[in-house]
Amino acid sequence: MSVSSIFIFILKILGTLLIAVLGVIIGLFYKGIDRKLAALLQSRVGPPIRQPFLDFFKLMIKENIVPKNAVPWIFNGAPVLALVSTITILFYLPFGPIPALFANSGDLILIVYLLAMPAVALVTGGFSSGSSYASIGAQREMVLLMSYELPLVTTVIVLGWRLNLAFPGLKVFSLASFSTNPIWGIVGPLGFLGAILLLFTLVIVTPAELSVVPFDTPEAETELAGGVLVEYSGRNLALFELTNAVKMVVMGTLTIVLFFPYNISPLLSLSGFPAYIMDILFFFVKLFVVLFFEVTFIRVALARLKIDQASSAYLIFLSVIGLIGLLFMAVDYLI
Amino acid sequence: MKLDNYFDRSLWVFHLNTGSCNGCDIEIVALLTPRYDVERFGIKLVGTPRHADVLLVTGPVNRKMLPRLKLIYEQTPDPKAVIVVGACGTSGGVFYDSYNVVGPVDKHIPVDVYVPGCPVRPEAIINGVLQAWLKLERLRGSGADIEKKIAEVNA
Amino acid sequence: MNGILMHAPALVIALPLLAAFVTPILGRFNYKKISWFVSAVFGVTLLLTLLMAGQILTNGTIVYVFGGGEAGLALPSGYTFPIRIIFQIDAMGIFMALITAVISFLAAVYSISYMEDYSGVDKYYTLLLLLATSMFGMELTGDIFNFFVFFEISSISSVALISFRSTFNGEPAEAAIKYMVISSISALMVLFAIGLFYGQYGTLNMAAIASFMQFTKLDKMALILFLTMLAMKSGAVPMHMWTPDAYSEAPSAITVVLVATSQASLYALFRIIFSLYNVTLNTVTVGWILIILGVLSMFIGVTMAVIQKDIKRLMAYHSISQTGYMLLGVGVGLAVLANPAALASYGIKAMEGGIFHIINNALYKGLLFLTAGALFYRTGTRDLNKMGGLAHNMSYTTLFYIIGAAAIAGIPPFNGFASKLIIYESVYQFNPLLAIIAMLVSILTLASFVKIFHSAFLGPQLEQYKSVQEVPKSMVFAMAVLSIIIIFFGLFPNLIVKYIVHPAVMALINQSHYTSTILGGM
Amino acid sequence: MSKTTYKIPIGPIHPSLAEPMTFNFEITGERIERVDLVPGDNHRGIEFMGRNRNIIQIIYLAERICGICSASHPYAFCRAVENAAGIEVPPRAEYIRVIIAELERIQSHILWAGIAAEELGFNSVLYLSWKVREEVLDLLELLTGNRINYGMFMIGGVRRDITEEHLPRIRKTLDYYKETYQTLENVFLKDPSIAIRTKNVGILTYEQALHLASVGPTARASGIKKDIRQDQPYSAYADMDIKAITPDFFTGEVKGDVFDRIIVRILEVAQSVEIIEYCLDNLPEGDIVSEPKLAKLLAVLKKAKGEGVGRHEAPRGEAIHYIKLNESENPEVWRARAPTYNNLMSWIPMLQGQEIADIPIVTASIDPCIGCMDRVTLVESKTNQQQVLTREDLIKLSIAKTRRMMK
Amino acid sequence: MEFLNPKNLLSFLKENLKDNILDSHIATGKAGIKEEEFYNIWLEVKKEKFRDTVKLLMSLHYPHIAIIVGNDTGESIDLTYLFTLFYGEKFKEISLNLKVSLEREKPSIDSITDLLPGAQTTEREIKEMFGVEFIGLPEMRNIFLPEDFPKDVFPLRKEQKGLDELVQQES
Amino acid sequence: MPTPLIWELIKQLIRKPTTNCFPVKHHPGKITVTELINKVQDGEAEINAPVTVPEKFRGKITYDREKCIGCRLCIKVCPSRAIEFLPEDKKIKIRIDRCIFCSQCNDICPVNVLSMSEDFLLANEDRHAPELIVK
Ligand code: SF4
Ligand code: SF4
Ligand code: SF4
Ligand code: SF4
Ligand code: SF4
Ligand code: SF4
Ligand code: SF4
Ligand code: SF4
Repeated sequence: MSVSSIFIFILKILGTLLIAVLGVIIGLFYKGIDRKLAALLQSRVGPPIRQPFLDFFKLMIKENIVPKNAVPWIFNGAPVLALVSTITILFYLPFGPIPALFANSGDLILIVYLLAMPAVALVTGGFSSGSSYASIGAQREMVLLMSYELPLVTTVIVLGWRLNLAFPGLKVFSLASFSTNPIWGIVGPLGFLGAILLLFTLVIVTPAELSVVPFDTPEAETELAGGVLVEYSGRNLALFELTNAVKMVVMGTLTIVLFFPYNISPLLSLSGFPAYIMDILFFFVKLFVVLFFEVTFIRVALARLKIDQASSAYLIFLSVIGLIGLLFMAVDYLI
Repeated sequence: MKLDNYFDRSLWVFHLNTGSCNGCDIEIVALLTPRYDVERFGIKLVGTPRHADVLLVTGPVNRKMLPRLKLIYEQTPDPKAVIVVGACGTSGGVFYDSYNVVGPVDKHIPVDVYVPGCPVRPEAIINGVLQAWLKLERLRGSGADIEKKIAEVNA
Repeated sequence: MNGILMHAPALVIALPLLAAFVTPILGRFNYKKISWFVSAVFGVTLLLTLLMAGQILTNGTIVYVFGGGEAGLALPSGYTFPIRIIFQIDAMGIFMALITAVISFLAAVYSISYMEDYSGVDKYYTLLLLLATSMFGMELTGDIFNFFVFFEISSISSVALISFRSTFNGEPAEAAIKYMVISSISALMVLFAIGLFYGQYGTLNMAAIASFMQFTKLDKMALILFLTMLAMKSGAVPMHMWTPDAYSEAPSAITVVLVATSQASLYALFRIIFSLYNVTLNTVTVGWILIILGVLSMFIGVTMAVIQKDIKRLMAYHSISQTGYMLLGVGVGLAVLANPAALASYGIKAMEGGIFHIINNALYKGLLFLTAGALFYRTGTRDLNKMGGLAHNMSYTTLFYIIGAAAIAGIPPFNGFASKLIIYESVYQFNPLLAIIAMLVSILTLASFVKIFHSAFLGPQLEQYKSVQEVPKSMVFAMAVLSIIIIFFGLFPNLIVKYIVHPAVMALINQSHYTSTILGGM
Repeated sequence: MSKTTYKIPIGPIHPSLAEPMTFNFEITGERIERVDLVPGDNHRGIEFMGRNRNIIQIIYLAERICGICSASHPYAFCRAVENAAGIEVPPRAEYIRVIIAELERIQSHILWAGIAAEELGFNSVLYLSWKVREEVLDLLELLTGNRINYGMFMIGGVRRDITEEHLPRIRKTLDYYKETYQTLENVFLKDPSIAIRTKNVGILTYEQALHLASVGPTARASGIKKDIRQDQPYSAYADMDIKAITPDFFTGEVKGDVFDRIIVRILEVAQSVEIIEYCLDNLPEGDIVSEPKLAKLLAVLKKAKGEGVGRHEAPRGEAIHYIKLNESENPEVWRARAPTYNNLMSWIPMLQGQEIADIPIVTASIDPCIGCMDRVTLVESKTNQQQVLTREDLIKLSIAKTRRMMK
Repeated sequence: MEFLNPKNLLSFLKENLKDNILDSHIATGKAGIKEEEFYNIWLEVKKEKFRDTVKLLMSLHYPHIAIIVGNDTGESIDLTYLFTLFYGEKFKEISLNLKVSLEREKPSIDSITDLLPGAQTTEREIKEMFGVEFIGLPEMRNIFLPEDFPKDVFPLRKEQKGLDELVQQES
Repeated sequence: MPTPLIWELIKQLIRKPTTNCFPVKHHPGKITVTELINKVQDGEAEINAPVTVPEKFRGKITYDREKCIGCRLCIKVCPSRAIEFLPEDKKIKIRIDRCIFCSQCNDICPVNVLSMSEDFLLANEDRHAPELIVK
């Protein structure tokens, strides 16, 4: 290994750490904003924006109880797995003008898989806690996971396919390709419609990924007393909270990369360093707007669905929308 | 592990009814609603004692709920605080002479703050939280109080 | 050393075969030690295979001719069969042989403890050795009739092994009979197809047939026969009905080998399509047939699996479903075989995915069946509803199970993800719907493995399993080795694809290379 | 996924039940196979305590049977005593009683609507409706001196008058509700996500409601036109024409599902506003209590003999009190029945065959007040053996732990 | 629906039950400024004819059972069934309080849960509180008391003095 | 789907929140609550008042010990036995932790020495604290 490659290696490690820390911070920060906005929508003052940080630190000092029926290493391992897999996704995401740390040809697929991991970890943790509420919650989480995965996968693959048709030979499942070739630019009017449908699909999948109302059935407070998380406390709970916060960033960024990868600097005819800064800022603005609609607004304006309703909403309604999107895309390409 | 400043600012609350008339319970729910909105203090109502930092206990403790009260106290991870809301939890209130009431709450679990009232006004509960903050700050400030508390209990 | 290397192909076959005959005799003297002996034999075989693999990957295809015209192969029943054996081992063949060697070695090691309490272990090992021999034979031979012979041996020994536990109850026997019927029919049909070739071309050497291939009506008929029969033996939908029974009733170590056997059949299928027919046939049609078989297998397999209560049956259905991925990958490759641009851009990749999945499947499926065996070993039941809380007592098994389950569900960083990723990435270019289905099946797979995990390992410790302990060391060893390989493959998929899988795929695609080596060598 | 049958106990401490109550469910997948009710968790022995107290003290005990509609039990109790002792109530007091009871109904129905929304995971609506509810609470606090447990009722009348200064304030509140009524109707009856969760859920047919003797909005939502304010009106209700509200007023048909119960309650809010307006317009002059000297009242009651029944249409249905006075300080028999007592059995047909997710909304839909349910006498139960730690152990453990953590 | 006024109702019952009626009177109350009247019928019947009385009521209109009041007078156990009839229209409703007296030793009475399923809760409660046997009551489990409660202790009977000891005075 | 609720929510977003920020908007954070209270006492900081209580609100009892004639009528009607008679000086003692604020004692007192104040912020760490006993 040459000196420069060692240097790059070290740089990557540092970058990894930086992104992990930043991701967590941005996630918690947005969570605070989310809670504040939701409160304002509900005519309340709401918690201070730093509240999620406080909650996190609070949870860290709390006692970490492992219930008697649980298998300790699985019970404790689940939250770590959830967090690690979510943070890993961050390494594959480009943030506005900052390219992804690890770019690979198949990273979009990898992300889809990694997105399922926290849910799986949650299910495992829930099952392993040995409480019947948690078991029912875990079953629901599983059902929900299977339901929303289909529309999610449809969206991702259709977009990749369309991109591939437009630019054969491009590394299509690499997010870099998406961010350099916005989907809106390569399709005709019908494809445009298809892309809107796909965007809609992704937006609706997001609340389930983040298990917020109306798709928080697995954790339903009023039915299952916290569902899968019912036995978790202290540090483990904190890790799950973190996971959720980071996942929020991930989902927001994913939407941006797939659908709104535009930068603002060309518009302002900036270049060089100022452009870079502007783009980063613009990215955050986009992130907040996207998350407002994907998370805050949806969760405030809807009631929780029952698991069968949620499941059929995804498996039937949303998948059909995704497939119609596919159809539009295909027709658009053929004509 | 340390009982630090973050604890006060993110109190998650589990509400336990041990046989109350619902008056206080309603006021606890009212606390969350826009007029009072305790979420601004980071207070959040949670569905399981495992997530809780504070137990809000209402009701005079009847026989059937007693084991549950103790169990829930045990299930709540440390550090934790107990706030008793309402006259009946504080002293038995109007239910003082029932054979089925084994309260008040402090006969069975250690209580940190009492909020008398029947029912308590939501603001009085906020005042109770304030008292709890003060107590926690004092506890952090000097270890002596804890020694005293132990001596009290042992006596 | 050089001599060993030169005769490695023969030794790979001969060693287990010989051991198969020695084992019963040895058993008379020291009953306890045969298991070690057999494991050692498999260990040596594994070494030989590895040596051979090294040689092939550096020097190319080996052609090995067993001495002249009069060699004979003795069947267990005492017959000798006049036969002339040519082994032609290319990258694909050795790829399969490696799988067989690894799996049979680990199966033998696992059996040391697993089969301890059974009577008639000498017979068990004899059969195991024979089965392994036959698999090696199927994979290494260059002669289609030899292939048939080995195919037949594998069927017979499998049947015997499946019914091995039938002293206890009737179900294994029933499964064995089912398997036997299926095998006999397929053997007969394969024989018939071979007859068709022989009648037309007067030779049984595959390379020779390939070079004469006219794709006549008879050839088409032979193709259909091969296709159905081999698909059946590899357990693809809609001819999968024997798999759940056979897999679940056989002792777990054998199930693992059976998975490898069905994969050998799959190999044969690919070999025949690619090496025998190749571009002469309508690759798009046949490719689509494979794809459809694949998608059906994937989907039906997984949906059937989700509702099973018997842990091994559940896993058996997953085998079917996983076979679907291989068919899908290879099918896509085949469908674009005649289109060089598409072949280059994603066809080869799809095939790499499919072929890579073969080895991955053998590994994680093997691991999963071994963990199922471990559970059975300790609890005496395969009913998921009767298990529970076993993670409290069997942490290693739990860990291995998690690795296996994650791998089969295609979760990074395990090997299943590596091959599935390659499949998705290439298949979507052929048709996006296929990729969507493939990913969906993965998620369903995950769901059903979480279900097992929940019902067998998690939850409160059950009263009846309070005293259950971790399984003996030899079983842990076998599972650990598989886990390590799985993780290794998952972490460095590029390495594996480049050095092992890619050559195998190229060997399949380059028909002319195959024929020329052998014909030149004759 | 798996089809095993779970047994899950819900309650006594469970987020969907603010009050303690135990259900045992047998669940297959997500479906409820069997429901078993195990009441008794909130029992405080109220009727027993009543036997050791004088009538005035009992008023406050009755008030604390349940704090949600804390005007209802004192109302029914006072009527029972007046009935038994033959005490006449001045008309002005009768009107004030009705005003308080109807303000109470507005409060209670909006409260319920919020809780129901919360059970659906619809916090925004909880916040919205409870924001709206604060207005009437402020008014009640002004009129009675407390937000809940008003302490307004006295044997023979009421304790506080509604004065001239109060009237504009009351009218302002009524106007506020007339304005916000539309919002409530929009949010509850026209929102698709509420409709999706409540239509065809937890159905109680007319037959079932009749046979199981359901009362209040639960019965009315199933089409039974039963409302004491209409059937056997009392106080100021007798001067009005009150019609029992059934869901067909809104939808044209009666299904008996949860949605119908929402309809009934929302429409009753509007009805209550009308009733209060009538009372204000026709408020008679005069005394507010028949015997202002309490010591004298106590003496009168001590000499009284007889039995009486008092009924009142509480927000949740009919509350009935029976009292038997026998020339002593304490009553010989006091029997109180809350509406939930009768509605309890309606849960079983409602819940059977529903999903777990429906449990909270279905149980909440009868607007249970477990507080009322469990006042029956109960002697020490011997079931509490599983208690492992004594109080002292617990405290020591806890303090030791807290200390460890603060180091 | 045919509405009877209380007088007609009472005479209808008297016709059918004859001297099985031990006591009966109509209590009249006045409501509102208009002082309109409403009625409570108080009726006491012989225990043997109790079930028939309920059937008679049912032949007129499906009665609503509110609750059973139990009273241990020391000599007998009196049950008062609070019924309401003819609800659904203003001032048409009639309250009927039906009293039966049971002997204190082994009190028993026919269950009416088969006729009026809504009576189950209250019958079960009276069963466990007063030890009254309801003949034909389908659900015999306790409703409020725990299952392991001693079978011969009935909390609301007069002799139940033990309760007082459980009461804690100062707290 | 623009449900009616959504418009309502957006209206609320634009308007000022209805929250009454008693006693402070958020936990002070930077300084401790103790310090904050001290500051308030020194007049350096301010506390938001609770929602104002109406006239005749039933808060903590006040007692004019001098004028009490010791007739014990209040004890007779108190539903929660909050009033204790002190036989030595024929006066009473009221325990606020037991009181249910029904005001019945005020109504019956022949000399009107009892009244309800507007004080309702009674939370305390000790229920027998002097603040919770009216003598
Ligand atoms: S203190 Fe009063 S209002 Fe609160 S629960 Fe007890 S009795 Fe009800
Ligand atoms: S039904 Fe409940 S809320 Fe209504 S008066 Fe009775 S106890 Fe109170
Ligand atoms: S089950 Fe009950 S409500 Fe239904 S018909 Fe029978 S008696 Fe009537
Ligand atoms: S029904 Fe009975 S228990 Fe319920 S509140 Fe009324 S009097 Fe109390
Ligand atoms: S329905 Fe009853 S138990 Fe539920 S919150 Fe309302 S008053 Fe409380
Ligand atoms: S206000 Fe009521 S409870 Fe309090 S002391 Fe006076 S009478 Fe007793
Ligand atoms: S009623 Fe008044 S005067 Fe009499 S003891 Fe009580 S406080 Fe004193
Ligand atoms: S006469 Fe009776 S009521 Fe009048 S002041 Fe004396 S004690 Fe009070």
